[in-house]
Amino acid sequence: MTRDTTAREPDLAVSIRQASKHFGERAIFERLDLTIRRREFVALLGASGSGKTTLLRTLLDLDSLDAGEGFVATPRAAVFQEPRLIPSQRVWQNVLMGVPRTSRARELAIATLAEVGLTRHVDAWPATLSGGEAQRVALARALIRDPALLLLDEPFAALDALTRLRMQDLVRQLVARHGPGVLLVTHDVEEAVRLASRIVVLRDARLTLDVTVSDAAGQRDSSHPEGAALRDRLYAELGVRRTAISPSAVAA
Amino acid sequence: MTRDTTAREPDLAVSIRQASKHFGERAIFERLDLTIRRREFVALLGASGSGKTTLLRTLLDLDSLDAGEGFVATPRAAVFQEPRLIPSQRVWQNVLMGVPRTSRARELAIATLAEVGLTRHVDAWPATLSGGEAQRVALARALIRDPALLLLDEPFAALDALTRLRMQDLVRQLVARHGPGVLLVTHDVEEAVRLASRIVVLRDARLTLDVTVSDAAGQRDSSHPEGAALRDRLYAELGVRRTAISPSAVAA
Amino acid sequence: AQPVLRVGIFQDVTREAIEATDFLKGTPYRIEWARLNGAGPTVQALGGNAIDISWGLSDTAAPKASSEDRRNWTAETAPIKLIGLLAPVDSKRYSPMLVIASKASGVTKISDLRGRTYAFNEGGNANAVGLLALDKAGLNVKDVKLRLLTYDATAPAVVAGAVDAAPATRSRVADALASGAVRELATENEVGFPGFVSVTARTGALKDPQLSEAIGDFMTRLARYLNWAATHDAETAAAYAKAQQLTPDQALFAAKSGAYRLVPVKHDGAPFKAEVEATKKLGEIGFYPRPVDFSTVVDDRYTAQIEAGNR
Amino acid sequence: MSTLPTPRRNGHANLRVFKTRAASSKRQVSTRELTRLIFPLALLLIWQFAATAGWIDSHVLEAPLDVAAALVDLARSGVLWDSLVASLQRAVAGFLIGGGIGLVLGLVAGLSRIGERTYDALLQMLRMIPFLALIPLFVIWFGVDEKPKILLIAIACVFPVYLNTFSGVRHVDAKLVEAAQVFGVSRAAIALQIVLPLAMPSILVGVRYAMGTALLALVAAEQVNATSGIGYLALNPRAALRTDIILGVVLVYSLLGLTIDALLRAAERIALPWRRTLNEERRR
Amino acid sequence: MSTLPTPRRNGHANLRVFKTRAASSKRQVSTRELTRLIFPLALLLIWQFAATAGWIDSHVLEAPLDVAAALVDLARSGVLWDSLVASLQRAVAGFLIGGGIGLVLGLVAGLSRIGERTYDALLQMLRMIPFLALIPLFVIWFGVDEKPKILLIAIACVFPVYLNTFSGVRHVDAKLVEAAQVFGVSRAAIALQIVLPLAMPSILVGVRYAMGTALLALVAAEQVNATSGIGYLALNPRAALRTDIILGVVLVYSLLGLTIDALLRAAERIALPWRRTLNEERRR
Ligand SMILES: Nc1ncnc2c1ncn2[C@@H]1O[C@H](COP(=O)(O)OP(=O)(O)OP(=O)(O)O)[C@@H](O)[C@H]1O
Ligand SMILES: Nc1ncnc2c1ncn2[C@@H]1O[C@H](COP(=O)(O)OP(=O)(O)OP(=O)(O)O)[C@@H](O)[C@H]1O
Ligand SMILES: [Mg+2]
Ligand SMILES: [Mg+2]
Repeated sequence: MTRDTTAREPDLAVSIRQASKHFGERAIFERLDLTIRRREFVALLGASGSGKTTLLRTLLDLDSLDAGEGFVATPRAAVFQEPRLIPSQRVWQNVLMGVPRTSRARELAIATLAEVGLTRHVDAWPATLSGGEAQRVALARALIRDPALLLLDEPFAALDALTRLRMQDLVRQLVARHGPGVLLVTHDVEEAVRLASRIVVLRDARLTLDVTVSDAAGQRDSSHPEGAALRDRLYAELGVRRTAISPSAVAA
Repeated sequence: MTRDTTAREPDLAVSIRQASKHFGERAIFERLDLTIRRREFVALLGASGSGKTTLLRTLLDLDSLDAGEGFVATPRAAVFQEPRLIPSQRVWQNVLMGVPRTSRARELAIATLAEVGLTRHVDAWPATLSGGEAQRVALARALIRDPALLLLDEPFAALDALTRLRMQDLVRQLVARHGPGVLLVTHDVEEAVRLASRIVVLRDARLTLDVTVSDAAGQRDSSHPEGAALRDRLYAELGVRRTAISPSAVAA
Repeated sequence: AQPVLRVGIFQDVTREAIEATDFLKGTPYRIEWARLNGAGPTVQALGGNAIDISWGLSDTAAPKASSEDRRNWTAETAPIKLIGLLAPVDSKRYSPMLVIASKASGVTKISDLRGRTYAFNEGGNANAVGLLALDKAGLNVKDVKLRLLTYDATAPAVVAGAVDAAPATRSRVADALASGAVRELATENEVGFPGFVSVTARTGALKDPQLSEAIGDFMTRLARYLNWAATHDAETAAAYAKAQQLTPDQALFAAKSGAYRLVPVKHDGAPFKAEVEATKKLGEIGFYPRPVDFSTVVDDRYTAQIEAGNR
Repeated sequence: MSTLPTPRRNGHANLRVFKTRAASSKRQVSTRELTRLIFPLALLLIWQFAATAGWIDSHVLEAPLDVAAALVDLARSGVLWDSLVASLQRAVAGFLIGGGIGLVLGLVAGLSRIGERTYDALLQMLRMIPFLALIPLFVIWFGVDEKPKILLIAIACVFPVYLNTFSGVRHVDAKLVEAAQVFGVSRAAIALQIVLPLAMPSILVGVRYAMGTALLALVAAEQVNATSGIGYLALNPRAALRTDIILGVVLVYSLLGLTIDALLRAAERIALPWRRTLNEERRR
Repeated sequence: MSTLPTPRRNGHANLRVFKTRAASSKRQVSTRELTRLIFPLALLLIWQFAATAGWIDSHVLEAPLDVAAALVDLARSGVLWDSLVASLQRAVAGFLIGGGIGLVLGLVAGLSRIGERTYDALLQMLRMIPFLALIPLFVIWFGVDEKPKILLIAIACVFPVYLNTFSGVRHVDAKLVEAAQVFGVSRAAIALQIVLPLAMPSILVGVRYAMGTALLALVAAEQVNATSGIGYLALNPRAALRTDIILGVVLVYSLLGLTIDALLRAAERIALPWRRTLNEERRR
């Protein structure tokens, strides 16, 4: 466990093997293997309560494994399932959490907040924000830095369609710019297909599906047969039967 | 404001007129009129931060209006945007909040929790629940009673596709059984079209759109021209251009 | 450097009154005053080397501490010693301590106290007087309902009728006596209490030649001052009026009842004999848990200095 | 949390409206603050009335006006003022030392289990030691100057601040601390910028209590070699005879209590600005 | 919140693994609890060693063994035991009365602004009154029996519980209370079933402090007509120069402090079961 894999594989963002985690009697995941490279954008799907958040927590060093070995790259950035803003700090200070307070820091925060559409709330207290606004602050907090690994736990759940598209774009830009490994938890199959370069499904304590998605194969296009097949496979894995081919691809 | 409209219109769940609410300089809604009858299922759409939650809070008597008049039916039930579970009470006790503790009460709670798929977590502490599980407990808490007005603030946001469909069904059943007036805040246009009998959009402090949706007109069907038109109109109102006709209608 | 003599007192007025005169002017040592609230802290301050002498400590404090220690002190091991006694100038009219009863109790003499409530604060002279009074009337603590109270609370308790009788300081109950709310049962002299307070020194200070000399000088000056003060009530009363916000009448009364003379503790003197007598008695009636030899807590080296001051 | 509105019974409920903005203006709020004093003042009036009417024996309880007169006498002679100054100096010094130690110890023990294991038990033992019983030891150890007095007050102040800080820190939402850890905030910054502000409500209770304790400890401290001070006044042997002076000192202490309360309310508004916004919002 | 792990520097970090389940078993936890006592015991050893080596003058500070011997003497004569029983009865009675009043007043004032406006200012005034100065008044008002003693202790206990309850209630998450209101939970049920448990961490700090205060107030209370009791022992004039007895009493108080601490830790585990689960989870 302590052998230094870093030197040999500097390109890895996450590498865990045979990882197990239990709560009481219940296994959340069992002998799970997962490798995420830099620049790889992995979407993690799974039913409510299947253990997605728990997996992210272990990667963030907030929970420990019961068995297994592995390592994760640092620095990491994360958007938690809840906003987790510090109520005693104003919005812009929250965005700068852990960022050195140089003279330009506040400007940078304001610029990032502008990108997520919160210019108006730069100096607000977190408690006065709406649900979606708080989530966007949490997103800005992750976007403002240059992580080796980016963990996103349903970061767009509280956003309307338009805002959601904008935020997805921002994440895409960040990934393009800095090339971290990304693990995105989402419930939206379309979102996963649109953003990810690889999709995994967590079910019954294992990764039951692990597919790569490529632009070339037409998989992102719901009207393309490859795309439809991918969607069918994912929905099937999640237990849903699609009554109609239904790409809800929308753009601003 | 104090004249008793109840006697005359027992069928009304919500009736507000010329209602205004400001935070500081900013108007959240201005001279807003809204009437919801019993059995009416109103979906409320709107961008993040547009004031949907604030509107619900006034209907719940948690915020007061700056101007306007109106009344709401009681008893009310609500699913808040956050789960708001009491951490010091077990899941089943949370579900029974405000319900008389008869001998059958716990059974009833367990049955309702079974419906939302949480049999396993009946005796758990809220803090150990996953995001989606907590949201379902909050839903169970609203479903267990017989309200005259049901207010739902993005109740399905943290749920995967399958669970979401099941929960939508549960809400539909409750509405069919007890016939309360319903106000559902959602970001999912498809969800609104599928569930609601009427859709309103809150934008720039006003209800800029207020359309009735009927099964007969084929509006719920995305492949029907009426349905497509309705969706286009809603997306347009929300600022989104659909690149493809995209009904994501799925069923279990 | 000038030696420093640390003097413990009980009331600020003591210091203010003497400093208003010239008796302490030009001492070849510096005096530091320490006001200590009660016999306990004073004994501790002496024992703990926080002060060198105490002016006004009750004469029973040192023997009491000796008898309460694990073993009785000997002349060699005693950490504190009496070096002079303070005798009331007019113990007839201003006897400092007396036994009082509340009017409502109907008690008119000590022997009436059988079965009644009787209070004092434990350990001090009030305790000693209280026991001697009972003994004089042929009673002991088992014959009364004993109520141990703080010094502050004792007099109010009698005045308010919460207890039937108690030893008390005259100045504290003067008003109540005058108004008839309480009545006097006996004075301390009547029950066989010598009624002295003391100047007590830390043995360590006595062994220090420089300090010992300073103490000797202080004793002379103290004796002189006390003699002067006994005949100059008005001046002392002024100090009382200032320090304790008393009316002129009250202040004069306090000055008169606070008038003492300093007398030596030499072994052949009457005061010493009275003390030995009382100490024996107090040992018998249980005030001291063990019999104490009074001479072990006495140092009479300042007899000459005191007598010089009294001339 | 503001007052709970009465729950409504079945049927309909009218919506609440606040007609004018002026209703929540600054002046309004401070007038409302003053209503706090109505009840104490009413009690004082009743007491005075009962005394004047002769229902209370003045030996048992002096009338407020007599007490005030005694206070005025004390004030006029300069004693009261000198006492207040002397005492407040001691109290402030002791409070700053003790409160500071309590804060640091509480913060460290709250944040790290090692800190807790090292000295929490010791402090739980020490805090029980009655400081009255310590006076003799302090006289023996530290003499009779200012040192033992300030030390006594400081010791008395350590524990309320420590206990409340420790508990406040321990009950800070762990999720927020986790987030900060993930974003690489240093331990010191987490402690000072996140945990400390969030534990502030609890800490301020400790501070509030400690300020009171500091003044109470004065009474004990000023038994030893003090020639002025309100603690000295309170137990002045002379005062024991005069219930009006005792009650006067009690009154002085009460007024100091009100002052501390006002100070702490102000401190709360300043130290918890994010709560202020919310409460004002909600109060409307 | 548990100990913060050291933040990692740039690069990679290995994942933490807990190999065996046994590591978090019950026994392990209670052994760990005992580590709390290591530091106090070490101090005791050092003190004894310094005393034996003659570095400390026994007049200034007696050696622990001598203190223990004095305690054993007291215990053998039965004085210690009688004192403990007498005192604990008073302390418990006073604590229950005072703590109960503090809890109710704090709850009501925390929940309703009317309650706060009515008596908060009064309590803030009253809590400052030095109870030592009250002794003569209490004797006049309530005589010299048990009543004034228990009352004095009760008064001392009201305020820590009140302040902490009030603050705890005020800082309960308003969102939860809102939810309960919406679902028509009665005011009483909100107060007792929701607010009270959630304010419990803060209340328990008050209780913890009040238990200490009850024992401290004994020292003052037992100056009035007590012939036994640890408060009486603490200031017993006989002990004037017997630092071993003074320290012995101090030691008794310390041990009571440890007992209270253990009690409160148990109470916390029982009263806050939902936190227990989380903490144990997190500690692994
Ligand atoms: N501390 C805990 N103690 C016991 N069980 C826990 C604890 N934390 C989580 N669980 C359980 O583990 C399971 C997985 O939780 P997790 O939060 O990882 O789910 P998830 O996949 O993120 O679900 P969701 O999509 O609803 O957020 C849940 O059933 C949850 O109840
Ligand atoms: N107490 C407050 N003080 C000041 N501004 C507030 C307060 N509460 C809400 N707001 C602001 O009012 C606006 C509307 O908030 P609201 O929560 O109603 O939005 P929403 O429509 O529910 O948004 P979302 O979809 O993101 O939940 C937001 O911009 C928010 O910042
Ligand atoms: Mg989750
Ligand atoms: Mg909202």
